[in-house]
Amino acid sequence: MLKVEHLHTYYGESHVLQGVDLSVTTAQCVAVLGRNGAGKTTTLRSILGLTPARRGRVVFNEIDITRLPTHRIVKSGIAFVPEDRGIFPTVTVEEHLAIAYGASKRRPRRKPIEYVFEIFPRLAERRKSLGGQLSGGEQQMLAIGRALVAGPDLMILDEPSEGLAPVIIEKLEAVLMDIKASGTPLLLVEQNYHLATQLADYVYVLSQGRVQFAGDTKSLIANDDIRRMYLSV
Amino acid sequence: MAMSFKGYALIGLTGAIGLAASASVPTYAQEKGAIKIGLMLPYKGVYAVPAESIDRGFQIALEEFGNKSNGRPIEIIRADDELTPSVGVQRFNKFVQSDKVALVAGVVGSNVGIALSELADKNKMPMVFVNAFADEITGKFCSPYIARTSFSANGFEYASGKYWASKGVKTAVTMGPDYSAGRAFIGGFKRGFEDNGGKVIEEIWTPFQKTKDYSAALTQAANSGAQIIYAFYAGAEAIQVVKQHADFGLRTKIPFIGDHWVYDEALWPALGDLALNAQHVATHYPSIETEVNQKFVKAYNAKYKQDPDVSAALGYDNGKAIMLTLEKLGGEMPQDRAKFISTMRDLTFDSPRGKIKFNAQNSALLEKVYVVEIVKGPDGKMQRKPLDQFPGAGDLPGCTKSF
Amino acid sequence: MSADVMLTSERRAGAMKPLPLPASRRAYAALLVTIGFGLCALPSFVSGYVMTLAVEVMIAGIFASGINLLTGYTGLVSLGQAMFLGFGGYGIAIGTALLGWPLWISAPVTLVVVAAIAAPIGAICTRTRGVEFLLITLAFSQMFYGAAIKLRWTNGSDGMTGIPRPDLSLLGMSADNPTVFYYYVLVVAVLSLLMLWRIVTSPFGSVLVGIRENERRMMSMGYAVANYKVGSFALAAVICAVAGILQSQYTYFVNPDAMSWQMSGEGVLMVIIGGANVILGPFVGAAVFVVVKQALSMITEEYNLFFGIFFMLVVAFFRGGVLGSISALIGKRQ
Amino acid sequence: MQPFLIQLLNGVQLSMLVFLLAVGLTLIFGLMNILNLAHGAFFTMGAYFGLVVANNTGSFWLALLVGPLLPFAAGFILQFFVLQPLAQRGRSTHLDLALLTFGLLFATAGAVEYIFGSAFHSIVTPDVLMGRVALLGIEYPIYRLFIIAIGIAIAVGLILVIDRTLVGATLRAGVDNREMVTALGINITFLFALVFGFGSALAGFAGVVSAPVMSIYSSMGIGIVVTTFVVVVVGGLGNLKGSFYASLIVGMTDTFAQAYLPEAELFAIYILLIAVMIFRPQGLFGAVGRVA
Amino acid sequence: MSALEIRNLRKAFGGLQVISDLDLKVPSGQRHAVIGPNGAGKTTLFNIITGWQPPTSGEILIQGVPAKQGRPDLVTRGGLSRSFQKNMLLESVTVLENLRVACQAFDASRRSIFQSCRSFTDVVRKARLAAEQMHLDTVLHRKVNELSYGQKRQLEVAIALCAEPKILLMDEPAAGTSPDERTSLIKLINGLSPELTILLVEHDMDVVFAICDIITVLSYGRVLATGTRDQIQSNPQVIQAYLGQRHA
Repeated sequence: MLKVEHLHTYYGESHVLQGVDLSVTTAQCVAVLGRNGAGKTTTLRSILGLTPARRGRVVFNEIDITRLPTHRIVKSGIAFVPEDRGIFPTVTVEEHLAIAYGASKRRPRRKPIEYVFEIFPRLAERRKSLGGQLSGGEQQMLAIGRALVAGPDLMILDEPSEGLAPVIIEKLEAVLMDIKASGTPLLLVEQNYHLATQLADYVYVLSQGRVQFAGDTKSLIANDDIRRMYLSV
Repeated sequence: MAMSFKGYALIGLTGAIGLAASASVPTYAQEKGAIKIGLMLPYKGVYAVPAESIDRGFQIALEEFGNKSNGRPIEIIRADDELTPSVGVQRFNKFVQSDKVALVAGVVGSNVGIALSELADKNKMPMVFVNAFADEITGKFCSPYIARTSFSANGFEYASGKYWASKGVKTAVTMGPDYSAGRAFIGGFKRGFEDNGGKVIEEIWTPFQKTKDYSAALTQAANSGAQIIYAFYAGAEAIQVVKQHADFGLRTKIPFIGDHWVYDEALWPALGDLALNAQHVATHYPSIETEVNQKFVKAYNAKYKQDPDVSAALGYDNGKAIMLTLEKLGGEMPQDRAKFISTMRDLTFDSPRGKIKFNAQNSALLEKVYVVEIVKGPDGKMQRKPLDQFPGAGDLPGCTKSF
Repeated sequence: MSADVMLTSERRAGAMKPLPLPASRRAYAALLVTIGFGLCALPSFVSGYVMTLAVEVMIAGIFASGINLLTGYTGLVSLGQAMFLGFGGYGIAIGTALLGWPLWISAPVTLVVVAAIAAPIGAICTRTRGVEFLLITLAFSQMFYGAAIKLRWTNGSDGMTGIPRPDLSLLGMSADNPTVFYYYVLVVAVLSLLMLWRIVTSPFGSVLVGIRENERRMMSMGYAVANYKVGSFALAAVICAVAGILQSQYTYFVNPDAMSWQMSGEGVLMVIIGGANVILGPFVGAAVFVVVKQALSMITEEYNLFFGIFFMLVVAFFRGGVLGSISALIGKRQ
Repeated sequence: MQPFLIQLLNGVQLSMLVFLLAVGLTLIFGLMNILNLAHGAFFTMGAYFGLVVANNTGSFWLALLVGPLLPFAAGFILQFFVLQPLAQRGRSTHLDLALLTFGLLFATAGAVEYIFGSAFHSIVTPDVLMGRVALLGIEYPIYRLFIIAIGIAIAVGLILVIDRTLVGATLRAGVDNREMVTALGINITFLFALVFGFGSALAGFAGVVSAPVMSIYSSMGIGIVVTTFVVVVVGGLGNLKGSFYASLIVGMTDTFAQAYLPEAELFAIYILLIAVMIFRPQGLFGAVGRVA
Repeated sequence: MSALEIRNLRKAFGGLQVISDLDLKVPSGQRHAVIGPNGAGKTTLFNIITGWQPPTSGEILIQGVPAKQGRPDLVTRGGLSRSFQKNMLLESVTVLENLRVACQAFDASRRSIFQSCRSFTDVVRKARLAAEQMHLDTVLHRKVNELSYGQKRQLEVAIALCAEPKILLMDEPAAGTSPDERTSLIKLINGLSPELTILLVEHDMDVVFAICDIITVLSYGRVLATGTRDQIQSNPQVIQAYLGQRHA
């Protein structure tokens, strides 16, 4: 359903993505791994049109979305959870969900906001709180909840585990598992190797703006060289 | 950071092109035959209305002479000083250096007048002011190259102060724009008023051309405990302040009294009934029954389909004084241009507002000042009814030069 | 002092490698000299009015150069520089007309006083940056503008007249003569330009450029950035005041309009038209400004309209200004 | 006491007029980080368009309704087709944009003169609002009370909209993190252009409202826009509530200086501004919750 | 005496404790790395050390002298110089000019107004030397915005070196560079005077191991462990917080 072909992206003169290819199919969870500066976040930003690619193509649900403005890309059914979570400090929890719900044309569940409060009871308790008053974990839940109310065909998450306590990460893993199980495909950038390998069916390893490895999760776990070269200590 | 030599080359090139371009601007050859008069008026802004009338009056005067002096055609070159001294200076320079005018006429604002008086003196360019009533123009800033064909503020407003004191008014609060003419007019009133037993309790000055809402000043004035507000405003500022005075319901509490600029004919449409029954001093009104005036009013009416206001009369006098002087000089601007002004000084002529004579500092003196009331005439239109009349007062001293 | 100079010149001869320069350096120098001659000879082949315009251009150019030091070199966009133009004019007027000092005392005293006033103002203003800086400089200039209108001893909004031009009777000339005044302004303009050139190529000037490029980096290099910004502010003020002195001599008077924010805006525009951070940019900008304004006011009463549009186009499409654009064009072709 | 009360009302009335202008300026700055020096131009446009409507229909109310439409369109177009694309190309900083709008301010004054001439115009006060009312022992013009009422109504309305509605939440979100709002599927460029238009319309509305009290003339916007800057900076750039309080402070300072300290009337508000900048560079009402 | 000593440092933004009770000693000449997950407080720590942000409490001694708060310029003058994670260069002037300005900061000539920069040849010579040291002498007259990313990273370090610091703080010098650029950068840094104390923040562990002998792991604003490569790699806490459970 999502196909990325030969993506080349620049920040000014700096050639960050040097021909990235990847694809996500229905009901699949795909993880993009790699070190800092490998181009993972940039790949996501290029897909979403936040940092438009200079060359290459992004096709989503058979529509070429490469040159579309971000809000149109999102409207076509992609929801995004950014690395910094993108919580608005002066907006209440409820309003976060309402804005996202109001912006999406599709209204899949009858009461999506209530549904989010069901999954994250903590958010229901804090529905009147401002974004700036939430803890890191609560912010992450809200960011995911906000993505869910739009009823997306694809969810893109950028390092959802970053900066969270291990306990919260466990909870997060469970939630993401649920979402995956419910049939929404996920595209995930993650530094937490454990979380990524738990969730993902298929893995891409990026380095220097290029895909260095693509394969199912098992084959990555089996491949010590790749892990050593591109992932960690 | 340091500029490259390429940069220099570019600059040089640009400079050279600029120079070549500026050098190729044709310099205006002096047209033989025509006498050029630079007419500088604030055609835009708060004094746009009087400026337009002056221009019209000026034209009527020139037409009376067939737009010719001793056979030489007269050419008017207009410039807008925007009531801003710095702009006036630029326009003056253009008159002198580019248009090569023989003399400069016009100028309403005393602020512009003060700035130009020095310049005219340094450039030895005759300058015949139409308004610029501030006493300093022919006092502190007097020059053998400067004349004023109207009158000084003191010559006019002193009579006003005298009149209101004689009417039993004991106390007044004054309001005026804070610039030379405003201060001069209010000063003239104050001298006349206090010399005759009145007392000015408070003087309120509003920033010239800046104030649009007079509510704060009017409230203060109403609270001063004086019997009347005496004000000098003109054009748009006058409309504004009279209207707001009424808005605040002060007409029954403290009358707002002004002169013929506050209640100018040109402002009647905007003021409506607010102008009715206003009593004020005037140097001219259309129904003065002299032959010269009736002739002027007729000519003006024929051309512009309306009665002339005081500014038109002053513009007419300005043009007429210039034409009479030129006639006397045989249609030639003398080599020593101060002679033009001294010739004008020796003139005496009949004008719609009375006999015009000049004093030693080249300022026209007022023969008389009228007190009039605005009333509804038999045709339902507003008109002026004469009430009283005074001799014009003298100018203030201050000129230290002799010529 | 002289020992220092000798030392440095020795070092220059010894240690410094000659910088690679284009062979045509001499040609450029020759061109500059030609322009110089052209400007000197100008009065002999143009009308008095063109000379008057040239005087206006040079005065505006000095004013814009002061703004350029602050805006183009230090990167601080001010909308209040006209206050220093006014300070220059009022300083000279107060010195000569009120205090009765001769011009040659009034002028330097004015410049010193302007620097002394500008430094604390600069210290306050440079605590802010960007839009806030723009607005606080505007507020300061409006404050002085308002004060000048209200002050009785400077004649309020009427301003002060009788400002003397330099007494050149020793040379047998009168500065009231337009040609003589032209040369006087030319000399001051060239001196100001040389001074500015000295400043921007000096170590101090290179710090200012560094601040424009990246203030944080300059701090972390060890520069007390705040002091340099204040220095730049005060120097710019002095240059603007020089223009103010000339302007008031040119018109023989000064009034509060010299400090209006429109005046500041026009100065900034000249810098943008000519090209910021190029030493001659402001002069080119001033020339374009004065000539276009003059031409427009001859053609139409509504030069505000055309001027506003001109302003917008320049800002939107010619960021480098005239010089910058020409230079970019040539750069592209090479 | 009575004159003091009148001056107080005069101050509030001026404050509310300035507030109508400051709202747009502060919204635009808070959301788009653009210092719109052309804000005064929209004030002028509104007044003149209102004047045309009033002259042709004789209705003040129609003028009040229709007058702001022109500045709305002009503001929308300026943001959507000029400022936004320039900013997006990354070549223009917000200072460049400020200077560009400075040009627009003068172009508008020039255009108005070209079309309407330089005369001063006025819109007649509607009959309902003519006259004065007596309150607390004074008489005060009804129209000026009307201005006060309008200012307060718009302040309350806007604060409610921004605090309580979805649009308001979206705008707050846009200030916090513009990119994220886009990533939620909202066309923020369009939304911001609408807000820009709305702010401009409010300025135009102020132009019509002020017409019966002050004159309509070509450079009317140039003078008042500087006062508006003072309000916006004193209130804290981009702070709506702050600009309401700051309007009151500035309006009062100006009026009371005119009344009781006329020597300082032309620069009292600038001294206020400078004092604020020295002691609280972020404005009196802080940077917390910039739009709300 | 340690080159850099941090005692009891705390930093809170509002209610959020970013750094708590942090102690760190870096002896003269040590090559010391600070690693930790994003949000561990590394950048905040750097900003506090270099005077950009005031600590909530605690003390920082540079060469035994307490650092002055809010004056990054004085910190640099005190002998501690830094490079930035994101390039902070004078973009539209030349490489040489960048370095010259940097060297000039420590020359009396910096306040000179009426003499050309070029006449201070000492400064220019030092700048050229700094350029050679970081292999930038081939691009001296290029404008910075024409340089490759790797060259900019080199310049970033070169500028920091112009202050002739006793302590050099490097914030991810290798971020975004290519493997070749990285190798040469490591070589250059290792070629610096052994007396220079280096404090390095870096994600790339290869770079960390290639340069530093001692590593401090930061997590949630606290020091998790300090030690050599082997000590760190075998520390269970570090493995759990940073390297990942299944991966040591």
